[in-house]
Amino acid sequence: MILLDPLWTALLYLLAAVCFILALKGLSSPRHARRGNLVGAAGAVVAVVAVFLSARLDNIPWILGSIALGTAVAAPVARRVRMTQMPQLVALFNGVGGGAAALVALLELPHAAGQDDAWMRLAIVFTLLVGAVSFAGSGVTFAKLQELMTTRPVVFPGLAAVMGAVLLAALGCAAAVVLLGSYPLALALLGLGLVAGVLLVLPVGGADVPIVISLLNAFTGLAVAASGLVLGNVLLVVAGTLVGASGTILTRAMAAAMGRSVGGIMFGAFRGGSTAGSTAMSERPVRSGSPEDVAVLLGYAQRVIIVPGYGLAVAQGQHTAAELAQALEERGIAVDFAIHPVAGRMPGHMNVLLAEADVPYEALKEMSEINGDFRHADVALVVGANDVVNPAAKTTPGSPIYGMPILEVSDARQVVFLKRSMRPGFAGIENELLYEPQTTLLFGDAKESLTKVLAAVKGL
Amino acid sequence: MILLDPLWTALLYLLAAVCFILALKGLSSPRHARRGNLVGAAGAVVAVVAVFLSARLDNIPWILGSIALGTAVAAPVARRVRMTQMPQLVALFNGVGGGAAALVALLELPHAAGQDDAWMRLAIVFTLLVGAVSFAGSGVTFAKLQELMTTRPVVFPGLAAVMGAVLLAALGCAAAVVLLGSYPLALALLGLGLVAGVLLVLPVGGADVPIVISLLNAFTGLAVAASGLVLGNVLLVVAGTLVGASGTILTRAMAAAMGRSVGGIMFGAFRGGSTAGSTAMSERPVRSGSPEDVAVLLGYAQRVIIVPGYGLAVAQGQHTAAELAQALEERGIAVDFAIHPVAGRMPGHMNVLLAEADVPYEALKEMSEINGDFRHADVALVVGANDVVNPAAKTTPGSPIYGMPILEVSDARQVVFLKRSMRPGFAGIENELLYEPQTTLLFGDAKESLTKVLAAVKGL
Amino acid sequence: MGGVELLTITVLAVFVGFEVVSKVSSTLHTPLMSGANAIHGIILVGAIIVAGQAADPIVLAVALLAVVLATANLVGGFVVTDRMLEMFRGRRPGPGAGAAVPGDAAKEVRE
Amino acid sequence: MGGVELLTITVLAVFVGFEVVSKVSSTLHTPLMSGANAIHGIILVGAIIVAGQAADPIVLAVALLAVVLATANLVGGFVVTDRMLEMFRGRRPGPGAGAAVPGDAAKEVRE
Ligand SMILES: NC(=O)c1ccc[n+]([C@@H]2O[C@H](COP(=O)([O-])OP(=O)(O)OC[C@H]3O[C@@H](n4cnc5c(N)ncnc54)[C@H](OP(=O)(O)O)[C@@H]3O)[C@@H](O)[C@H]2O)c1
Ligand SMILES: NC(=O)c1ccc[n+]([C@@H]2O[C@H](COP(=O)([O-])OP(=O)(O)OC[C@H]3O[C@@H](n4cnc5c(N)ncnc54)[C@H](OP(=O)(O)O)[C@@H]3O)[C@@H](O)[C@H]2O)c1
Repeated sequence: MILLDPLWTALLYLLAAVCFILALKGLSSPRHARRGNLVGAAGAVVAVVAVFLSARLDNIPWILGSIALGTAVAAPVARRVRMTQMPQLVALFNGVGGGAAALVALLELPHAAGQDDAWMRLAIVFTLLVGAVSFAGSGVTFAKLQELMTTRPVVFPGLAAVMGAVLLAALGCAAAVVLLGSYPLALALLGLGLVAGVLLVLPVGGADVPIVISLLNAFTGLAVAASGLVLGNVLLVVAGTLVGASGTILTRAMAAAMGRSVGGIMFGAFRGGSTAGSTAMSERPVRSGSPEDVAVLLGYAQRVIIVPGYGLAVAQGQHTAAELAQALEERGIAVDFAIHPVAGRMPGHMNVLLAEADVPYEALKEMSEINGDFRHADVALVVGANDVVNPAAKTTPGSPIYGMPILEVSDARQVVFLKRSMRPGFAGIENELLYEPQTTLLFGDAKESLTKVLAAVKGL
Repeated sequence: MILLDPLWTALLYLLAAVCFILALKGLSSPRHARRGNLVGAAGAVVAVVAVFLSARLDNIPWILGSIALGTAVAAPVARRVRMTQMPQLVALFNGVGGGAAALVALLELPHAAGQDDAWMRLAIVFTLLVGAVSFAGSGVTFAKLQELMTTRPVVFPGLAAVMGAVLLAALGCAAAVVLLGSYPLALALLGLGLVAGVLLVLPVGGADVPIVISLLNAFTGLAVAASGLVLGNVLLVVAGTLVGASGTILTRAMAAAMGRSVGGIMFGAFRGGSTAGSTAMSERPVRSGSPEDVAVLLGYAQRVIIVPGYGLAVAQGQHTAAELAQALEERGIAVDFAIHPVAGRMPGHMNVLLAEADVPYEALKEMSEINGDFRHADVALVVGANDVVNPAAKTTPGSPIYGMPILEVSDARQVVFLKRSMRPGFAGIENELLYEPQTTLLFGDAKESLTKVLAAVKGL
Repeated sequence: MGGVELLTITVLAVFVGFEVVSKVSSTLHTPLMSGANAIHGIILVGAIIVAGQAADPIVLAVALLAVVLATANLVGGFVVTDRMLEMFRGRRPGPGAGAAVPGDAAKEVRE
Repeated sequence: MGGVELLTITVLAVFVGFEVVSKVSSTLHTPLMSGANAIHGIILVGAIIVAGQAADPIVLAVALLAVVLATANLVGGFVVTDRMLEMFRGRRPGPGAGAAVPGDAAKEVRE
């Protein structure tokens, strides 16, 4: 059934592309962000309707069934996932997108068998390879984040050699496919891409996984753009390019916030470095306190800065943290939340988390904004954060986080840590601040500790 | 001679388009701006070389001669023009660009005579009309700014009716050209466009001329983009669209800075309003001072804010102003320059002017940044500015500048005006601030007055 | 469609992407990541075209797999982004609101 | 070239234009005006094509007029913009510099 002529189809695709641009533009302010996302979704609907109305399609019932299946699987998961598991989910969705792009490219190969279609076959092998890398790589990041496997870097002797061999073979296959259009070799390329994706992500340490997700996101975008070139579809080209650009910017921003280079993160393991430090725990004494001690510190302060971290997300303590802030405010104490750009496991993770607890985003202070204020603060309350306040980033040149800008909590008169143990954070290195004289530790799950402290503050 | 195949030509055009984008991007910081402009110029050279190498062109000697002629005329003028005359020059260049676009469209019409070329003819009539409006309108703005004619709004009874008739006729011609491809009617359309351009700009008051220039700039951009559609030339499309967007943004920004609407400025006269107020001068007493009086005020202040305006540009007093600021700084006085967005005759005019005098741009404070500081200032030294400090913008609802945000100089303890007479500024309305008790006037050319004040300050 | 046009479109899209995304506030970086992720799910359009042209059952099966994967990416991506952004609406009206707006209170105290 | 591609390119160029120009600092609005002005002088390319195809002397004369006008726009625009931007380099090195940097002095005083 063809209801739309090519001109109208192209116009609808253009409309969808504009919707996607507007969706990203909407994210420039929290106020319009949600509407922007809906505009983007509407654009996707327009595009899908356009393709049904414009092309002579067979198998329509099957296709509709598959769409229904995909929706039935993804929508409930997306609606129910816990916010702490968001990175995994994004990795998963990213992977399946890359996989879809690779499959589309594979199936288009027979249509690009002509003598003059070498350029097209080039786009096809690109999509195949990058899509497969993205699929497999995202799968491994998912497994790491979901703790289906170790979060530590997996390195084995000869890894670099194996990776090199795989890449060389892939390059050979790719060249052969471009020149000859061979289908079996395209399948081989797909397989090699999968292996390369796994090998690429295995040696990345847990703390760097979000960067890899963002990078693979950009990869998938590029694969989709290339498949748009294959299909001559402007919408795919524009959408894919937008995602490629956004993934690139995000990856760079994250790496910069961690004081690292993207290359170092991805290929550090191949050069022998590793993102994980030593986990030997020292036996030095620390000062631990009771919830009541902490409540006294907080309740008689004039200025308190709360530093949330990954642990707050794990404990789902954001609502309690907001209530505590509220209780302190009622005592006339000024309370701010200091947000480190890579606290948690995704860029801006803490913003999402605290927004969920209805903390207005104006109350969330960015690192550069608040770092000068710690010296006027009576208490810095560090809830489930570790790496982002670890002074090793400034003092220990060999440390994996060396060079990362940190929140200067040690400037505050008192520092309180809420964490469960002396175990290090995701980067796997010890935090000297825990042993400093001005530091008090309150051991336990963040949410439970916060609840106890809140009760104690109310009882003051 | 065809040395380049269409693919390479297209790639070179794309390169040129990217250069233009980079040229505009460069303007986001003063540091890269000049390099950006050079990149843009390089892009233009690439494009011109590409067209010579790619198309089968006759008359090459004639064309090269014409290019040489255009360069020989424009380059020296551009290199020698005084900065105060910049608006005129931009208007002139804008006009000739619009004229060129209209001529190109006119000559393309015979190539779009086919039955299926109606869309193309639509683009052609658009270019013709808009290009002609831009040409004639820019000519009138040039005449106004160069004071070849009165800067006051020129309105005559029945203006609106004449304009309406012209537009109707133009519409009729345009439709006929699109439908029939008639060449004589296209010439008529060109003529009507010229008339419309003149009629559009005649009733605009002097103070609004820069806005009209910017608007016509956007018009020319659109005409060029449309001619790109006619010629199927991506470069013209992209370049024209960029200019259209930038002209639109600038026009809106200027109108907003003047607290006006673009529609009101362009069509105010047709609705009977006029941008000029009364010029009746009152006979009330003012306090005028000598250069020595002003030097004492300045020399014993702690904080001085200099407010430059159009008069400083006319008097070419920017270097003297910078020297005076320097002399005051040497006495330990804090000096700032407060820049109103529409001071002078072009957006950002004062920035250009003071940059010429090597005042670092960090020392130039934007209106929003400095407005709160006037109340801490001992002296506000208003040099050749008037409308931008006129409280009528806040107090007199009927006034032509009503609603324009102004620099709050009246908050300063003392206000000093350097101007030649009691004549009003470009908007043609009186400034009550001149009669206020805290105001001192020093009559005379801004540069001469500044020189005298500077000498007196040094002698303190 | 000609290669040069597609290249031009790609180049312009790169500029649009970089310009637009570099304006996204870091507060919204997580939704940006998942929103961009959703957008590349539009490969669904390609998957539908391929599936609609499939004659061979194996090809159809592979294409339908691509449709399922792409749909999951597209739908899941937009839903999860919407959920996240819903949290950014700011204060919710209603009874729960008062208890959870430390920011405003903070302002009162400090001013 | 197809109309839809040109339309797509136009739409994307509109986005690029608005995004890029809205980032221009108001300090540089005058150079922006004259720089954008210079860019539309690229109509010169169109004028050259038209002149190169002209057979009739009148057509040629008109086309050459367009070439002259467009060149004036293009060359003059870039030159004048360059002159303006030259002034924004900040402090000039050399003997004159000391006398004209009130900004820096201002900072010393205030700090
Ligand atoms: N956000 C991003 O985009 C991003 C991207 C890439 C990498 N990263 C990395 O992720 C890390 C983020 O730093 P961070 O300071 O937020 O987290 P972190 O350094 O991983 O520290 C989290 C802390 O929370 C504690 N914790 C865990 N579960 C808890 C619970 N239920 N209750 C209380 N405490 C709990 C842990 O200590 P116990 O086990 O003793 O409780 C741990 O010390 C950085 O290394 C960063 O580079 C983030
Ligand atoms: N910048 C833009 O983009 C732009 C755009 C559109 C409109 N405008 C309009 O232009 C006006 C700009 O305001 P403005 O305050 O800068 O200028 P203004 O209101 O036009 O005032 C200029 C003042 O300078 C004095 N003056 C002229 N020549 C002088 C000389 N040689 N020495 C000393 N003083 C001299 C004039 O008074 P005497 O004659 O008594 O000396 C006059 O009062 C506003 O109305 C604005 O809306 C600007």
